[in-house]
Amino acid sequence: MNIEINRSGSVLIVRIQGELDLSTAPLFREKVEAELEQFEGVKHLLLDLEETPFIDSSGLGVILGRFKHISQRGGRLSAINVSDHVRRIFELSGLLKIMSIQSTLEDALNSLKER
Amino acid sequence: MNIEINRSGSVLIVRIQGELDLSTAPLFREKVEAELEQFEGVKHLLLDLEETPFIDSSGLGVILGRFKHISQRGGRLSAINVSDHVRRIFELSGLLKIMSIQSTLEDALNSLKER
Amino acid sequence: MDSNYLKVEFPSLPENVSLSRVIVASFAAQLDFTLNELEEIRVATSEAVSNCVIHGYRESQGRILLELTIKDGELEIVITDYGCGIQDLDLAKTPTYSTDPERMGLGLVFMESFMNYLTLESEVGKGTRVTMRKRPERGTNHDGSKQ
Amino acid sequence: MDSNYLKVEFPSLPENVSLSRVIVASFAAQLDFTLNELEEIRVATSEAVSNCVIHGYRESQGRILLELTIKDGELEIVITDYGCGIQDLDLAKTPTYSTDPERMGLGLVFMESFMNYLTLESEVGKGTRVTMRKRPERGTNHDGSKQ
Ligand SMILES: Nc1ncnc2c1ncn2[C@@H]1O[C@H](COP(=O)(O)OP(=O)(O)O)[C@@H](O)[C@H]1O
Ligand SMILES: Nc1ncnc2c1ncn2[C@@H]1O[C@H](COP(=O)(O)OP(=O)(O)O)[C@@H](O)[C@H]1O
Repeated sequence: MNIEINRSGSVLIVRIQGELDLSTAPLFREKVEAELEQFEGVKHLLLDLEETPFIDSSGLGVILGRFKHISQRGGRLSAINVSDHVRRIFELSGLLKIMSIQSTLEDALNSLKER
Repeated sequence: MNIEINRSGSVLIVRIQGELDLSTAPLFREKVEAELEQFEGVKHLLLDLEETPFIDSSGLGVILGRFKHISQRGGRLSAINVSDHVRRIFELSGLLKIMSIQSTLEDALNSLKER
Repeated sequence: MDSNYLKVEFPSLPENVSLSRVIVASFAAQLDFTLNELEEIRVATSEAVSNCVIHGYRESQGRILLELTIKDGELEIVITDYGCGIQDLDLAKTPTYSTDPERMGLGLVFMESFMNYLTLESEVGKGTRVTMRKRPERGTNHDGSKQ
Repeated sequence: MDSNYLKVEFPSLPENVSLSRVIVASFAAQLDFTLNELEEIRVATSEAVSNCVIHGYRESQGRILLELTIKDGELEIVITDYGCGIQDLDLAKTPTYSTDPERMGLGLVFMESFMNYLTLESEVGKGTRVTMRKRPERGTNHDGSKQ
């Protein structure tokens, strides 16, 4: 798995390339935490899951952990390019209550920067 | 694996969809033999390997067996859309001595119907 | 595919979780599962094997057994570790309950929702065994016979 | 990946040949093999497992053991059957020699060309074991150390 990170203002755009599970979750945590520490202006987290075919509860765990971190800064969590299967995992876990799924990068950025 | 068979004059065009190994070789043999029995005007065999990622020696064995059959009728063997890896298997096995690899379906049909 | 089996043993390394998903999905593909059902099987496997690695063996390393069977058109997955075991099975099965504050306590919930059958057996200090079964939805009538 | 192993047992069904390729390739991918090297490993595995099915057990059915190890950056594959065994090992290794007129006698040739190391052990009436090793070309210097 590989993690590609870009910033757009207060939004951290994280593109997960590969499967997010027990063995790859630590890399996600480290990379995202490093960015959050370095850039205090970053509030929101936008996950681009176009190249993420698989997420299990270990993956959900690190996503939730990062959400807890940004919500201390008043940040929110969005995802784009979510496959049907991954959407169902989000749904079942209740993560959809704290995460909004958007259709395009533009929509997601606009909705995150709104408030 | 699936086998798709078409005829063009004296040429039997066999498209192998999937891996050709010990478990799928019997289907290839049956389908091709059935055609050769039904259509005595068929002389040549043209393998379209666009959707054939894998062939091992069990696969080569059934191809060689069909070649022996058509060569009794004066037929020849060609292949198109051969991946680098499958080409190497053909090379190592010596099958290239009896099989010509062509770049396009047209080239292959022309060269087979030439004589 | 009438009947088949696959027995696998590997050490409790995080890298082997994805390997176990590949193995189970390729084996399961010998039955007529839809892509969606295969995804469900992949998640259930991932959760069970991850549990052996994280909870069963924690900081230590041990072996994990993955036993797959196809019988009468049904897939059975048995995943065994020889780790610390579970004190309270009912508590472990409670949704969102986890002994690890970093985790979501959803592993057993996913296994239960994605498979047709689940049992959890455990002995403290001896280890834990999860047994799961799943039958392809399509091609089976409600009495279990092939269409 | 420092070291890892995977032990697999399955019945000698033709369907399990492709399964064994998937398992070996996914395990081997933990080392830095190129796609081309992984293809070579797939062919070698396919040949060895097919031999157990066709020659080792012929019309009968038996179990096949597939043992994979990663150690010091090298992959080892050991494939064992408990079938009829081989009378004459030198003859068996001769290119194009086959006891089956329908086959090409190239299985052992492919295993030898695609892997760095091959041994064949057999006892008539007891079974046959093939041991193969391969090391990724890239990332290893000629003394075997990592670049
Ligand atoms: N193989 C196992 N060995 C020991 N304990 C386990 C095992 N599997 C599950 N458990 C216990 O059951 C609890 C719930 O498991 P689960 O629902 O998968 O959630 P999670 O893995 O997120 O904790 C775990 O926190 C753990 O205490
Ligand atoms: N596992 C095995 N059990 C019994 N005999 C074997 C086994 N593997 C190979 N042999 C013998 O060695 C011969 C050569 O094997 P191989 O080079 O793979 O070619 P092929 O499979 O085409 O015959 C086989 O024909 C068979 O007689």
